[in-house]
Amino acid sequence: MGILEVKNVNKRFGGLQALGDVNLSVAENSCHAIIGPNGAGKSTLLNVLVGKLIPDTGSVMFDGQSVLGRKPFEINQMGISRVFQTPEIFGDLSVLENMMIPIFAKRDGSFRMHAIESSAQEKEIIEKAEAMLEDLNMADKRHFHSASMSRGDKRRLEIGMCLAQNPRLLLLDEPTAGMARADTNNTIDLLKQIKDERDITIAIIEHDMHVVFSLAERITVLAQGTPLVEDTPEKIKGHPKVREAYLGEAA
Amino acid sequence: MFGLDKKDTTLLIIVAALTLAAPFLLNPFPTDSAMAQFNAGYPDLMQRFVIFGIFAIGFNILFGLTGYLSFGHAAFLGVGSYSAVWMFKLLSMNVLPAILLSVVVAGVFALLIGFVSLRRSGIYFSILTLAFAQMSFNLAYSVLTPITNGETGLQLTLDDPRVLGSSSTADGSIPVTNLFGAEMRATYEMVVGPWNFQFNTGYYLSAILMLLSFYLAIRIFRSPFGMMLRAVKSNQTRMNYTGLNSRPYTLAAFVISGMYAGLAGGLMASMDPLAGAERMQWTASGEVVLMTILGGAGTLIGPVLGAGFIKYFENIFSKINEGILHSWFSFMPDGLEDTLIALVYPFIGKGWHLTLGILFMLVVIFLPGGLVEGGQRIGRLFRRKKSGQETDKSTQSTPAE
Amino acid sequence: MDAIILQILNGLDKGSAYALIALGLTLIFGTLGVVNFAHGALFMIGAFCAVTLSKIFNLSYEVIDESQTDFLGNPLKVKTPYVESWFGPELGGAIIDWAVPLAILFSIPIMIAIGFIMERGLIKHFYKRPHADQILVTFGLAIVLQEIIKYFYGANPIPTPAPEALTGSFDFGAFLGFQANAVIYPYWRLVYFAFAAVIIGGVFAFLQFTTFGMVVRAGMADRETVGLLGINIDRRFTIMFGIAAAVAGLAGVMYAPINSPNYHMGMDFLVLSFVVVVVGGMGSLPGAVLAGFLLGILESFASMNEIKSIFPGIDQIIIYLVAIIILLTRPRGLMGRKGVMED
Amino acid sequence: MSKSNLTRRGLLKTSAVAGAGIALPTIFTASSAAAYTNEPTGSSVTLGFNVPQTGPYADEGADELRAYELAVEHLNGGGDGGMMNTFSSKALDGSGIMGKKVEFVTGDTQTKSDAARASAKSMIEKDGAIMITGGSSSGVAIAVQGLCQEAGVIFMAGLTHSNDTTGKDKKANGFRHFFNAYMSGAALAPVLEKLYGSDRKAYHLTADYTWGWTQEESIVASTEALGWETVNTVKTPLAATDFSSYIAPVLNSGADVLVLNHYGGNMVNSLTNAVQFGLREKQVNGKNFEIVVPLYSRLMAKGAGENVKGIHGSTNWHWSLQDDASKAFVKSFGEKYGFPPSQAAHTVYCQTLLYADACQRAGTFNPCGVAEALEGFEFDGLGNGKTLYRAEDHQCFKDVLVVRGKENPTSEFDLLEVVEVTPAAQVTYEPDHPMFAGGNLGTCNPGA
Repeated sequence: MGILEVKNVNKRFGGLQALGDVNLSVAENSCHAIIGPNGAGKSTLLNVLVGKLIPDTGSVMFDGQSVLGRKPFEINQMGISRVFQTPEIFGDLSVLENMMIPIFAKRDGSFRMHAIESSAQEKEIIEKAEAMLEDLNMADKRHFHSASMSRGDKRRLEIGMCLAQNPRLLLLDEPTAGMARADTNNTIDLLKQIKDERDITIAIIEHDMHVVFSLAERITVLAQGTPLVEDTPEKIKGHPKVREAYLGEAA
Repeated sequence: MFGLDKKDTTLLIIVAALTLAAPFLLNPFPTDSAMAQFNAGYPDLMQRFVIFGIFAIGFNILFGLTGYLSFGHAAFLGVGSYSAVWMFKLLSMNVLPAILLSVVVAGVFALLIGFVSLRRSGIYFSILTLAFAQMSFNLAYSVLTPITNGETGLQLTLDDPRVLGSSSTADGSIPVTNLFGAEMRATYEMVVGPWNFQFNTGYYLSAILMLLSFYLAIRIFRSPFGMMLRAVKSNQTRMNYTGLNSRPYTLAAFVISGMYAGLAGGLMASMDPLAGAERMQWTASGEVVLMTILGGAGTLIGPVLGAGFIKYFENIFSKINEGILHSWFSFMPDGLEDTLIALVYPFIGKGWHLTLGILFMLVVIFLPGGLVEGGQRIGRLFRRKKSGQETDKSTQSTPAE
Repeated sequence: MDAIILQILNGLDKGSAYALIALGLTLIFGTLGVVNFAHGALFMIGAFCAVTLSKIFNLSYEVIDESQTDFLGNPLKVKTPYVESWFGPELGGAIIDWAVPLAILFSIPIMIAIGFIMERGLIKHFYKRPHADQILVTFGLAIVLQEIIKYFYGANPIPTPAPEALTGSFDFGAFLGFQANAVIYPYWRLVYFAFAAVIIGGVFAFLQFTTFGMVVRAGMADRETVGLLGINIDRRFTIMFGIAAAVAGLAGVMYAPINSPNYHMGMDFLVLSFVVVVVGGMGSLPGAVLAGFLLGILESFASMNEIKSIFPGIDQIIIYLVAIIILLTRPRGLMGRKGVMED
Repeated sequence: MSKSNLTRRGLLKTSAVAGAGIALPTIFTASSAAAYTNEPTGSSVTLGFNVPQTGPYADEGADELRAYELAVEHLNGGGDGGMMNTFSSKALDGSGIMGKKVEFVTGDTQTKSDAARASAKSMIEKDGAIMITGGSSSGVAIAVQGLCQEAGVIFMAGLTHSNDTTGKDKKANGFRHFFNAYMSGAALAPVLEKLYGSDRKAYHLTADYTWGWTQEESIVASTEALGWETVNTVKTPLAATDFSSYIAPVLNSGADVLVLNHYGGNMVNSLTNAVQFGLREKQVNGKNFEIVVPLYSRLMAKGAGENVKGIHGSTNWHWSLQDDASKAFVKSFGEKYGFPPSQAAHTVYCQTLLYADACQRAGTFNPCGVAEALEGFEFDGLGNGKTLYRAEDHQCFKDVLVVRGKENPTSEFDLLEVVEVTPAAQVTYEPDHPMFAGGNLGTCNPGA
């Protein structure tokens, strides 16, 4: 029994079968990649997992509880954090403030105000945020205006913001898309480090095989909305069906 | 001090000093000089400055922090005024219960409207708030006349059934608003040489409440709550995927700013016990939007500056008439005098709207951050000069080493 | 029944004005992403184009008539328009009479020029600025335009009648086979409706069938992508602004005989047309037109006595009430696209 | 042109402490030394002219302002003296008021009660105005009247037609020269009967706010007294610009008279729309369909153009009147500005003279003294014939004009012709008439 169980999920958009009978099980503390050609339904699947889309049929269970029908913020509170294809950070805020918000959210739940208390007095929160930035090697950038940072730094910050909440499942949506090689490698290193140091389950949707094969322990190949195969990276590499459907096309 | 950091404390102290010394500062010209026209230090206008300051500070808590642009905030001000006048009519001429009631009623009203309107964002939210406010205005002007006295506005009369206090004074006039006996309209005049300064009880009450509101706004800006509101403005998606529901935050901000508007409305009624329906019209809502943007949305002091700027124009420029122009330029040769007057005339008196429109455009074109940015630029200019001198010194000292 | 037909006609007529203004607003939103609070002022300027042309035609020379006196008891100066003395009273009179329709030709170059100047001189610099700044600057511009008109024409409304031949009413009752005179409707209002339909149709056809229109539609769908194609979209957008200004202006020209123009008529329509645009859905041209007619008709029905007696004051709030209901049930208006103006 | 020096009060105080340079505090409360608010102690007196300078009534405001400037000129002995020469009271002699030169300040009411009060307050608090006058709507008049009562200055109302101004909202410090809705009804009714008979069915369209309601009530009452039937009364929103959906139901309602209880832009549009829908040419119940606009304003009627022709209404005064006073006023106004004055200009000119005269006769600027001099004052020679300022409600009682849109105007000003001058007696009512009941004049307040 995995921490995330997707059973018989179907989703149609008009005439298009976006997801057809998807079954997926992600084991706890593993790194599971979902790959597939463009239009294979990866993003649809991800949106189902985070509550943005509701499937026509099927169930999605996280740690024994259904995620269907819950709002994104409720799903996050269950312990699922999401990293977006384009980094979603609080661009108007400083790096440190970006890091404080998830820590506040974790401590206070959805709504507690402290409307009068100054955020500068929240010693404990600041310490935690600074420690996290230290871990990310971003401590020197704490007062940067976050929107003006490089894409790699934004990604790093976003991942850090997710980690600051100690999620049980981290969902990554093409985390290195549009990044320079050096930034990509940095991100891979960061994710490896996270995988090694924390008890965390990672589900990653990716296009870049280099990233997938450096990180994943198991890989599901999605084609036309349906899982084709699921196996270890080594086996996937040599799988004829995969070569045909995906890698062949890529070559 | 007061739980603020040094910079904010300085700002608060400066604002407090300026506000309390306003009767002096706004009357810089001797009363019989030609420039006296530009004096703004009389009770009614000073009251308006601080009351609209409160309104704009509150509006900025919503718009400046969360980015939600409400086009219906005047409705809360109007509701506040009506509540206060009804309090005067039914309960007592003491302004305290009236102001309290107006804040509470405006808060409740804001809660209802905000709960519905905040289901949408962006311009859809703006139009929803506009629609609610226009409905309130249209109904207050016509169908709800028994409550609002429609076109004329809700006024006190000689036969109000006041529970605490009398319907009319001994000499047959309507009692005046007061705070435990201190009449709001009481004015102490101080004549120093050619100057005449007016100190009005109502102004000081409003000023103190404005300072409290300003202080509260600083606290909110600097609080975790304020940070959450800025996060809402910055990125709602990330907000949701960080386990935060943005609705309670935006609703809280909406209600707080609605209560600020209610406070402003209650104070307006306390200074002058009349509540007119046009206080709720979209133009009035638009005015506070303009004040905030003009001063600098999202800054602490900007809205207050914007409010002062617009009210100054409305009250001072509209009163300059041709006769005054003649008295200003009378020292010139006749031909030149007439030409100058012909040139200036379209911009003053009945043309004050034109001047205001041009100024809106100039400010927003050249000072994208509003008046506050203008101030910052001037500040930077001075600082650059200073730091320039310092660099000079250091370059001079280098060769000596 | 005839009462309902009449109100539908009234609704279509009001809707025509709403739809034309909303159409122009949406063109500007959709192509340029600019909130144009000066759009009502453009409508007003259009109406004043009609006023101006009729004033030009009425430019007169004065002849002193000793037999009559003016209000001070001096001999009366009788005015004769130059147009009449040049072309004779017959033709001259007809020219004056047809001033409003002629103003259509007069207004198009003026409105397009105003549109170009506005876009190049002002709006261009505000594409990347926040919507709040756009609102402030265009609102300032609206006040300035309004005050300029007020300076020259005064604050009172100025009568600008339709041509004599079009002032009567059309008997719909007889036409539809009801009792005669049961449903009569003024010719000019029918003309206005037909005119609006032609303009709306023209704009749609232009966007649908010309290359220019195709590029603009692509630009409305995704500004960045079209930019990448290397098409000079900015110049096309300038032209689009000119067209939007012309549509607003024409709506104003033809509106002049319905209600005498005054300098603040633009502001009266501004708020309403924003509501129309949003109800239709931001960035949707068909939505704007649909919402314009829908709200026009609903407003007309709400002013019927039968309905007012059930809901007192309903005609005061109907537009806003409908806007609230539609926005709450359809998050992006009737035909809005996702992601337009939601930040 | 008056070169007004605004802040006399400061000047005088200054001279009192000249050279000393020390503070001399005075507290403005009931116990203060001054006898009344803004007591003029120098060589001049300041009046506050509070008129709409922006917004839809700006043109009326501008005309009022012209008349005020003319009045001030005449009071100070300039010009040809205008109606001062024809005024029955000869107290004024062209040397200002009680020897003090008249100066003035102006403000913008924006036709909003809030803005009007703000601007009136500014004139009282900052400029030391002893009297406030002007305005172009009843809402503003009532709001400013209330303020003047509280502040302790006299308010001389400008254009305000609602019964409430001297009815339920009357104030001891407020005075109205203009006529009111009741008088419109009383004056119009006999003329309407003569023209259209006593068997008529009327349909009312009424602006949905206080003034509209009082006018509707008045006209309904006076026409029903003739035997007319009221088919329907429909309220129209103030913000309405297109009245087509209100006019359309009139067509088949069985009514044969349409009464438009609208003013300003509303009136222009509703009348234009009514004519567009062919109501003028319609035959109902075998009679010609008629339209009545109970309150006419020439400035506004101009906006409706051809549509006013042959339409009846009432007005306070019209420049074509041939009495000496009217002729004198038209002459001095027309020579100064090049066009004839409007009724708004006339009423505010009269108000200014009446105030000045009352001060002169009372020998004081004290509002209580002035009010006493105005109460029950009978005069003539201001263009409306014999007039009484009634003590009970501070309303002027004078002849009312019934006018009609002129068929063949000779100039752009020649829009209306006087059909009948209804004598004052016919429009007079008891102070406790139900339409005016519920108010209380209170006592005069000298402030200070």
